[in-house]
Amino acid sequence: MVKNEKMPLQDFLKIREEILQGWPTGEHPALKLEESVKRLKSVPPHKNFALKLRKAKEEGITLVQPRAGVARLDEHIELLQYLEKVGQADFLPSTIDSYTRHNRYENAEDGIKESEKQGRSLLNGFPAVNHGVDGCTKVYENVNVPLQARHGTPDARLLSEIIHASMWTSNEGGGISYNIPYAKIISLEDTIRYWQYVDRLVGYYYEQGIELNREPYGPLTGTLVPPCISNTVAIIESILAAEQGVKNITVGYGQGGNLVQDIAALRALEEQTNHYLKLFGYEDVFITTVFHQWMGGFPSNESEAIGLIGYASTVAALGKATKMITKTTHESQGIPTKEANAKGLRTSKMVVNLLKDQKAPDSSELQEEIDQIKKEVDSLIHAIVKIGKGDIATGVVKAFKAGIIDIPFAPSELNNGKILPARDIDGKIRILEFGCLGFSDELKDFHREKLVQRAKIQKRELSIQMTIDDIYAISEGCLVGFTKD
Amino acid sequence: MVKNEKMPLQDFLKIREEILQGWPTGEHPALKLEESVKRLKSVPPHKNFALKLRKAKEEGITLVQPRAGVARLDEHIELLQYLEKVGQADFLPSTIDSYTRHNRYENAEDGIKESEKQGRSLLNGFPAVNHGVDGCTKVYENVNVPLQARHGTPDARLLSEIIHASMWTSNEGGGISYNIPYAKIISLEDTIRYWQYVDRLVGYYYEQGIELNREPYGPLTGTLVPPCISNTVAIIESILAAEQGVKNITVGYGQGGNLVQDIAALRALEEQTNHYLKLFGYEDVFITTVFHQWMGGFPSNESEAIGLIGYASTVAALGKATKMITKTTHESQGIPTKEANAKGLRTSKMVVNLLKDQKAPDSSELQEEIDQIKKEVDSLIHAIVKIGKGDIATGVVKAFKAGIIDIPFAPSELNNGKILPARDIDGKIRILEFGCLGFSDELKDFHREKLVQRAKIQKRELSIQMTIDDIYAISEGCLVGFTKD
Amino acid sequence: MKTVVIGVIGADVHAVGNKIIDYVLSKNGYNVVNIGVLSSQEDFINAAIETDAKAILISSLYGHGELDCQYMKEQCDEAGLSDIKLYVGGNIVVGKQDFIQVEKRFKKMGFDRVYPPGVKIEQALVDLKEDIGI
Amino acid sequence: MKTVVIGVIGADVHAVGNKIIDYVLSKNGYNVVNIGVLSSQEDFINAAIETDAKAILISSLYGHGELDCQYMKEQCDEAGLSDIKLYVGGNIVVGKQDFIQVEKRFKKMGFDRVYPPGVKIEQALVDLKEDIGI
Ligand code: B12
Ligand code: B12
Repeated sequence: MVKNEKMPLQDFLKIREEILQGWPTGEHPALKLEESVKRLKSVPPHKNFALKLRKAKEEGITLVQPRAGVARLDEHIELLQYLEKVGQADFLPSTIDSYTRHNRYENAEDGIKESEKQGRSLLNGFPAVNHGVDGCTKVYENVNVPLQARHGTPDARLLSEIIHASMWTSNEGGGISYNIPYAKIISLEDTIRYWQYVDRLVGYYYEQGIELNREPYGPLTGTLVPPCISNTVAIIESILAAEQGVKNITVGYGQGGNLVQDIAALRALEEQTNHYLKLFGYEDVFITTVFHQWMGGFPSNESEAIGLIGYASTVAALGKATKMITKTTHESQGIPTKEANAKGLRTSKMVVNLLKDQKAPDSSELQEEIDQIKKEVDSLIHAIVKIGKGDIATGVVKAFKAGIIDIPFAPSELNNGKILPARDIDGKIRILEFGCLGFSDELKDFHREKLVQRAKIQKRELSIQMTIDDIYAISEGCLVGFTKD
Repeated sequence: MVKNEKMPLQDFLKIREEILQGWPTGEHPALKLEESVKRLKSVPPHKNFALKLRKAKEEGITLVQPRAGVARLDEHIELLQYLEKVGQADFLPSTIDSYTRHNRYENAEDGIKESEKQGRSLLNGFPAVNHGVDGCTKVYENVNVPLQARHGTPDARLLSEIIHASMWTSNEGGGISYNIPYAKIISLEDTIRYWQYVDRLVGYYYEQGIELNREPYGPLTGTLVPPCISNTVAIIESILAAEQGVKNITVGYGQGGNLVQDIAALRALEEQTNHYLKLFGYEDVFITTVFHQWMGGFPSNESEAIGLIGYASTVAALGKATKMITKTTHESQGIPTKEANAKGLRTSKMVVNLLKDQKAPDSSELQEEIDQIKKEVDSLIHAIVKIGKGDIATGVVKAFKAGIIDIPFAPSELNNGKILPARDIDGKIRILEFGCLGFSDELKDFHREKLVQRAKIQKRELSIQMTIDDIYAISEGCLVGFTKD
Repeated sequence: MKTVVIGVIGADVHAVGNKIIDYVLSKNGYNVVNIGVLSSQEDFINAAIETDAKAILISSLYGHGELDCQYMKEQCDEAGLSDIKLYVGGNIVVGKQDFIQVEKRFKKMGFDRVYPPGVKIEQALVDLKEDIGI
Repeated sequence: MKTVVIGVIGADVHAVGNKIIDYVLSKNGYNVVNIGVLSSQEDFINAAIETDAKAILISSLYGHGELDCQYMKEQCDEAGLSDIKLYVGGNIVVGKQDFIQVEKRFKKMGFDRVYPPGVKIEQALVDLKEDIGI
């Protein structure tokens, strides 16, 4: 059974040898550790993700980052430059294509070739492994802000080696968050191990004096995920990363829709991540937060979509998230053009800049929501630690099996899939069906009451139809769903 | 000296005769009062501004309304229909052109002719007086939501007669708010009398069983107006209107930029309008609020402009304004196309719909700001009543002369023009120079302290440069201005 | 009760729509065989043969739909499913494209019904009833 | 110290920019004669003659600028101000228009400098210094 234990350097180096053989681009002089260390040390502060985040946190501002990635190297660079210049992105991503995410590098190779032939991207992202250190370094050299790989890759070991050696200073993902929402039957033990490796690599660099940023993927399925669940996963992945020596972590949260609950979730997330890291003995980890603009189904009308983006940005700024991942008016349709992407960024940035001097005032409603989320997270983490007999890695694997932790709408068969979320009458996300979720009766009663209240006001039954209406609601222009008839 | 006294019917009818002779369109069968009463009684509830506002207030939702007006009748109807259908406007305006606002109907006539000739509008609004009851009735018949005249007309008596007889059920303006920001040397006594007439007309209709809405113009110069000043004007105009028999009033406020201050201003405005109406003996006046999206200089980048619109909509919804006046991405450039106008509406509507189940939580920061605004308004109204020896109409005329009330950046020479606003470090609008403003020393100290704090943090001097930086700030993408050097 | 096979094709893991389609079609009187996300053409065809399905409803959200759906019709024909109705919906191509063109391409590939982004399964029920009954 | 006349032309009451222009030009060493909002061509010309101004800076924000500025140059010439520099800025036409065209039209009307929306007075200082010194 996987354990939350730091990987011995020897083991790491041994696995590393294998990993680098996974694809020809794994053989590259820059992938000698002495060489990659040298390269990473040459990264100036303004291109270092970890340091730019530290600075933003100090200033109390919210920085913006888009998603973006295409198959061909030159087109990808052009795209990123456009987002930097026209979109004024503070951070740049390279969103990785779905073949690479499944380690299907040969398919990705075909995708690149076919894209070259047709002169347009046929892949839904940037195949970083195939472009290798040379390609990825070229990307790094052609932009002026820090770079991060964003993906959804259960086994991202080779990918991570390549991007860091190419001076990309941040990597998104985690053994849980890049498995359960992104895979069907990959073992959780395996993916936790894969990501322990990825974190160990970052820890190794830290030992050499290089601070890199890691970002557990917060929004999970992006669809009505109760804050306690995504926060719990983020905290556990932070602990797993910290054990491997990661010192700069950005925990994420996807907009739920209710302003107070979202700000509460962000605050609880930051506070509890810090709390649990200390509790588990990790003292000097620097924590920032990232807020994802609405991750569920978007409205198709572009004016409505940009309204949602403006609202999301307001929440991120008031909630003092250090970073915000932006969406675009094309969201409901398909991968955005660079123009649409840049526009979404500019709109978002305008709002966070306008609001940089403001934060959500303390209020009892906010405090109660923070307390509620914290209690729920405490309950889940307690249950996980208990079932893991004190080990959080073991615990989380067992907890998923037992349904103690359960992610709504996740495709993975390892997930219990019994939990059903729904909104209360204010639009806060609550839980309708708990499955085997590690909640006390008191917590369950709270959720049930809230939903009974909504059912009464809306004059309807408590049923899965509520959930379905809520899934459609935002794309139809409201928050709390209702059935028209 | 003008007094706050209900105009006797006889006087009203006598003036009316003259007024209707101001331009040939004043002679129309529908302008016989029996006839116009009949017409107004035929307006169905969904096309009655006053009633639709009552319903929205009951439901606790925020409705949206654009600004719009062009010279030619058919084009104007097409424009409004587009805004209703594509823009999903809840209320429609007819923004009146600048010649009509200055009663220069001959210039307006030329403008219409020239516009017909060139096939495009050369006027900056709809010349309702020239189009007369027939034209305005045609507008009414071709839309399905309530109509309102929006203008900036010191003497709007003929205009008001024509629009109400054409079944437009709301009229914006007031003797102060449509003088000081919109004229240079027109006597305040005169404009208060003109607007007493306009209100008396609405009062007359009420006596006949017809409820019309009136909306004092809230934002004044739209530029760093401290909430206490615009709220005071709105309250006074409400009292003046109520005295003439107006029963359905929408008090307005233009977005200042700081979320807490804006919500506080909306709350204080509604509470104090109700309070003072009762205090002055007007018992059964129904009050709603309107929030104007940012009325100052807009950013020229369209993505930034729409971000500002999204943020403004969030504030309106959280502040539970009953209505919101929307802006467009063309704002900094010129009068918007119908497409840009409709897009601004849709974005705004998306946000207020999303947020309809939410409101700003009570917090001490919010409560303190509400209390502060109320204290300031009390102080101003007290000074006005005092100098007017109990009469609010006399008082306000004298107060302007004495500078007890002073509107920043107003063009009118009747305005003292000594007050200088500036933002504090949170972006709340405070006052730097008071001139002769009717503030106690305690109030002044509060403002000064706030600005000294900003000066310290920004390491700069307290000076008019602060004000200038703040005027430019939002169009440059931040709230609290700073000088780059 | 008519049987339909539903699932998400290729390396695609978008599960939300799939779960809703399952629920809505079941509620509306169909026997739904849901093969879930990350399903290959073979998975669809095998499920259809085993359950004597009258229609296959393919979802593709992640952008590679055009590649993943190639030769699906031919594979069906070969497997003896030449009468089965073939539907596809979701975000079936990369990026925002003119749907008239997209529909043409997929119809040419042998799909009977092709749906643009944002068409909810509730709206497709009418077509399904028309094509295979209940 | 060079004198310049500033003001807002026509039935236009936009006062904010005007007050800032006054402040900024004064601070930068000009003798500013501000005739304020709602000013006619005659107001500008009379003020310029009386004060021996070297430039007239017309603001127009409300959209009727093109109408209000017609024949301004001719009026200046007639009044013996043929050497005076004529500037115009603000939102000088109705709606969002291609500025190249707008500039052409105003130049043809005899204006020396024409500014698009959003050009702050601070940015125009260089031109003024070049044209009339300080
Ligand atoms: C939620 C979401 C996710 C979640 C999915 C969680 C999960 N496991 O389910 C997460 C965050 C994990 C995710 C990941 C990715 N996503 Co995604 N995702 C979305 C999003 C926002 C909503 C999808 C959704 O759940 N909608 C709600 C459900 C109810 O609607 P639906 O899925 O459209 O299904 C309904 C209808 O379409 C219809 N329907 C569907 N199929 C069929 C079939 C037939 C026959 C019929 C009749 C009807 C029908 O009926 C359904 C029910 O009413 C969409 C964009 C959007 N729509 O706003 C992007 C989107 C689908 N994702 C996209 C992409 C690219 C990705 C990623 C590759 C990378 C990335 N950018 O992160 C990865 C893909 C991983 C993989 N290998 O598949 C793109 C696809 C681009 C394209 N086609 O050009 C989209 C369009 C976003 C975008 N504009 O870029 N995503
Ligand atoms: C505030 C404002 C108002 C306030 C004005 C208060 C007051 N009395 O000053 C109020 C609300 C009362 C108002 C009323 C109206 N307004 Co107005 N208003 C604005 C707004 C939002 C900002 C103007 C402003 O103060 N900017 C800040 C200052 C500092 O900038 P500025 O004025 O542009 O001036 C700077 C530069 O342009 C430049 N500059 C200006 N002149 C010159 C000249 C020279 C030679 C040079 C070198 C430089 C220069 O330097 C200045 C300082 O840096 C603008 C739109 C915008 N820009 O966002 C609309 C705008 C100007 N208004 C407009 C209109 C139509 C009106 C109304 C007719 C009707 C209405 N829609 O309500 C009435 C007009 C009344 C009248 N008769 O004039 C339109 C004009 C449309 C067009 N040209 O196509 C605009 C563009 C809005 C829009 N898109 O519809 N308005």
